[in-house]
Amino acid sequence: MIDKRASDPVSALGEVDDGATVMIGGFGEAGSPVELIDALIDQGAGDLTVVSNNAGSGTTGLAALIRAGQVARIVCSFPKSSDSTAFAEMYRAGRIELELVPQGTLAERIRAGGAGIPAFYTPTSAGTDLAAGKEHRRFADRECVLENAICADVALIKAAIADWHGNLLFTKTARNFSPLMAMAARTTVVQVEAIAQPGNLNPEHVVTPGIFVDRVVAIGDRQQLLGSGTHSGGSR
Amino acid sequence: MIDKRASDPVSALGEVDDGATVMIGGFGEAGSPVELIDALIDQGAGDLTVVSNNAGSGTTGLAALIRAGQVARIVCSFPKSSDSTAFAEMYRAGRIELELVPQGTLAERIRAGGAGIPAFYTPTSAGTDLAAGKEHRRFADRECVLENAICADVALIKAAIADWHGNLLFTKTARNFSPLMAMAARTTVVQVEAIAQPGNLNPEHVVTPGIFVDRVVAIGDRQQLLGSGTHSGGSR
Amino acid sequence: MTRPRVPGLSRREIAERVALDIPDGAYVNLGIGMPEMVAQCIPPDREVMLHTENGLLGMGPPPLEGQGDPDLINAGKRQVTIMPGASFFHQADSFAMIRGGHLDVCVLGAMQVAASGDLANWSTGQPDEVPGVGGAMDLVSGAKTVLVMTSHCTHSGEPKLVAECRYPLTGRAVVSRVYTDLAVIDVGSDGFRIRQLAPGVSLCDVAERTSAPVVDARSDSCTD
Amino acid sequence: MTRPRVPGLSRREIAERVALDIPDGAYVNLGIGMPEMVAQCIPPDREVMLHTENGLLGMGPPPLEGQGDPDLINAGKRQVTIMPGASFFHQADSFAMIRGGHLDVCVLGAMQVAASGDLANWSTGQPDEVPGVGGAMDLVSGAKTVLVMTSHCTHSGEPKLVAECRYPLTGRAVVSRVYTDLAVIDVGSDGFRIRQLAPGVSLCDVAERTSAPVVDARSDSCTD
Repeated sequence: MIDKRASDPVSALGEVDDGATVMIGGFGEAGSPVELIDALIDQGAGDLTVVSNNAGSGTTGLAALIRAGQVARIVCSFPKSSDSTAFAEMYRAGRIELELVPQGTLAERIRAGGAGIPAFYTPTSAGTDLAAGKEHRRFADRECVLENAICADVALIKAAIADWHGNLLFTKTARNFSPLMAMAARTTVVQVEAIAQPGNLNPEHVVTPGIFVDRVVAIGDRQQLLGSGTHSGGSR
Repeated sequence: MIDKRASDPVSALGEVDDGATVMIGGFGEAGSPVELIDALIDQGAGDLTVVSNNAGSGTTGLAALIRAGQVARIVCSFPKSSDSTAFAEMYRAGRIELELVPQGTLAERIRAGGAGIPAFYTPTSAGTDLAAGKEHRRFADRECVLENAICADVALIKAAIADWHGNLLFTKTARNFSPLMAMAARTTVVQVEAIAQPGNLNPEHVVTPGIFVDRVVAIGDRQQLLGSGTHSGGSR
Repeated sequence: MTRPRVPGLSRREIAERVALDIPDGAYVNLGIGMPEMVAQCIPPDREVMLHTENGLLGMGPPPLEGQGDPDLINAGKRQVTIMPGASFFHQADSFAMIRGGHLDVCVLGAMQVAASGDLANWSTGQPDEVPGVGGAMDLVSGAKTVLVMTSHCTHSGEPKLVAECRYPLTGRAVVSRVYTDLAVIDVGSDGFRIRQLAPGVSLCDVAERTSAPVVDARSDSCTD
Repeated sequence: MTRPRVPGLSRREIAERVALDIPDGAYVNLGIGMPEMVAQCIPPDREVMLHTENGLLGMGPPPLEGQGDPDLINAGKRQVTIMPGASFFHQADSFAMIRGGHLDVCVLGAMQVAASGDLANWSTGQPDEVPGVGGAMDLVSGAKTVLVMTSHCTHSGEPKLVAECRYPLTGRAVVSRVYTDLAVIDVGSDGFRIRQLAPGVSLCDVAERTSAPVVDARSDSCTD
């Protein structure tokens, strides 16, 4: 029996050790797994390395996790935010370490982690400060940089709909990094709006196959299951 | 105006130079772009390098292209076939060169070509004859092999449905290599069963975005356009 | 080298024995040929998701006569069906599952297996042979556990379990366990470790048909 | 360094001039800020597909008041809409489009551009600054043509077109052409090549406000 449903965000999250590497999906607030981050704040694990495109906006989610002092290091492409000072204050106080990675390199390093590719060469950032100290090598007369895969202990992501197996559909640009992070973490936890029975998602439309997912939890009013034959996708 | 429709396979194919590298989609006969290969046989370009998972089955398609003497070299994972002798005869006669690549490495090299990644390391084939002469390097105590991207001049692929922009939907396991090859070729030509107007494919379900596609041609009885609002995917 | 045949397990019985070792909820790839038979032998109280590397997770049994779809095939290019919870994906995603360590188990056939866990199953290395590797090298380097299901000896009676593979390797030190008509055997640095014997088969029978040292490693836990 | 202001193009007029150089059928990424304005200036007889690197091809204009969707945003995190023929995809696919050379044009803002085509647009390099790079380095290394749209000088009158960038680089030798309020300028090994001057602006005006040699490269083809 394959049934990855969890009853609530805390049990979905499970154990997270101090010092763990946690990937957090979302681009800005689109696709941000706020309720799972809340569970991580409650759970209290510290000294975390967070891998995420941004470093929090507003006062909830990743901004709150940073404010709670649980994040020692962040790997991201764009930690600036017009509506949150949480990261900036910690950063300027030297209380959080930043690894700044070009957005496409970040995506590709996470994908590589999930795909068993330990490292790859890319032209992005060659000759810039962000490539300082990295191995350079020319391919077809193009200067490239060696980049290593990123893996995580846990990925926290948000999707639109899951089935019991963890097959996922996303909503519009809320998809962003989540399918990649699902692949790259030892344990992938997903918050969704609704959970369907296996067989109710069209196999052609599944974005993240269940093999990459460990636990799913429905948030909010729609915790009831979608019934048989009611759903084949995000906008049928 | 973006309209990538061609009227027939020959005009869809366009010019192919002698010595070109041609990617051909399909796994066995599932997803094989037979009518486009026929057009390539009629067109007559020779000394081709073909990149495809297999080396032809039956008497049509890639087997016929090989039999016609147009293929000088093939890059594939599994050229054996129980129902075609075209490749085997040419190979034993020393008239066709073979680069045998593990299937996953072949897929990843094609994806890398499409994604602007010139090379990557993989554990697959390390220490085997297929890695002979390739650079080896250890990552986290795992022996890996450096593999180069593969790009092509032309990709010939088959999909289920396209729109005028070249957005593509596929059918079941006929998807296989085609989305990757579409990314990795300078010119990507697609044969489909039907062509829809832009706006009639669900943007969440598109597998290959039109940016990767140059020309689409409908084959057979269903060359008429799908009308407005009639289609959101392979199995709506 | 040919020795008298011993009464061993049928192919179906080997498949049943392999299936016993595949846990509920596992994601599994079954190699082309004999390993495919494992699909039919999964105990009914276990749900196992079958992966086929040409782009499908949730593969079901062959279709009923006349109901097949040429666009729905497995890695052996045979028509299959899908199970609830299935998904389709392209080859790079399919091999991301394999290479990325997401498959729990892969069951492969073998031409030769060495006590070190080296596997040879893709080529005889003969110059006139048309070689074909498919996904075998990806599977052995990526799956969490690689099981081999094979006849203990070749048709002509040559041992397939050897001190060192003579055929070109598929992967080095990749096999965990071998299931043959004669025994269930773990690989190890001290030789092949016999975990279980088929009914009517002796340790001596196995040792005689194995061209590397065998170690008796049977214990209460051997039928795990 | 401050000099009297010269009558130049408005931001809207610069955007219109950039849009003139974007061919029908092009796949285009518009950077955050001033370049976003180009979207509204595409001539009506051209169809251009806009890419936003957070995972959408076929981006449309901002939604009508009250009709926005927080899950449908652009790289600047502003709500947008979709056009017919749009598609959604994840970040690795989005940057495969960029890095793989599939985008015809990308239009970026600049802090500094060198005559060599070097671009600096992501950081001042100040130690107390919170740096953020986003997709800028990927875009400059991947797009077939990188255009820069910028005011010719900073607010305080410092030239942005320089002999060598003082700020940390986004990429080396990546920019093809620069559009400012004063001129359309190609980069080249012999200096900045002035292709077109804004009405009422002289070559001398541009040269005075550029801290590297400028070359008069105006010709009949300069309005291409």
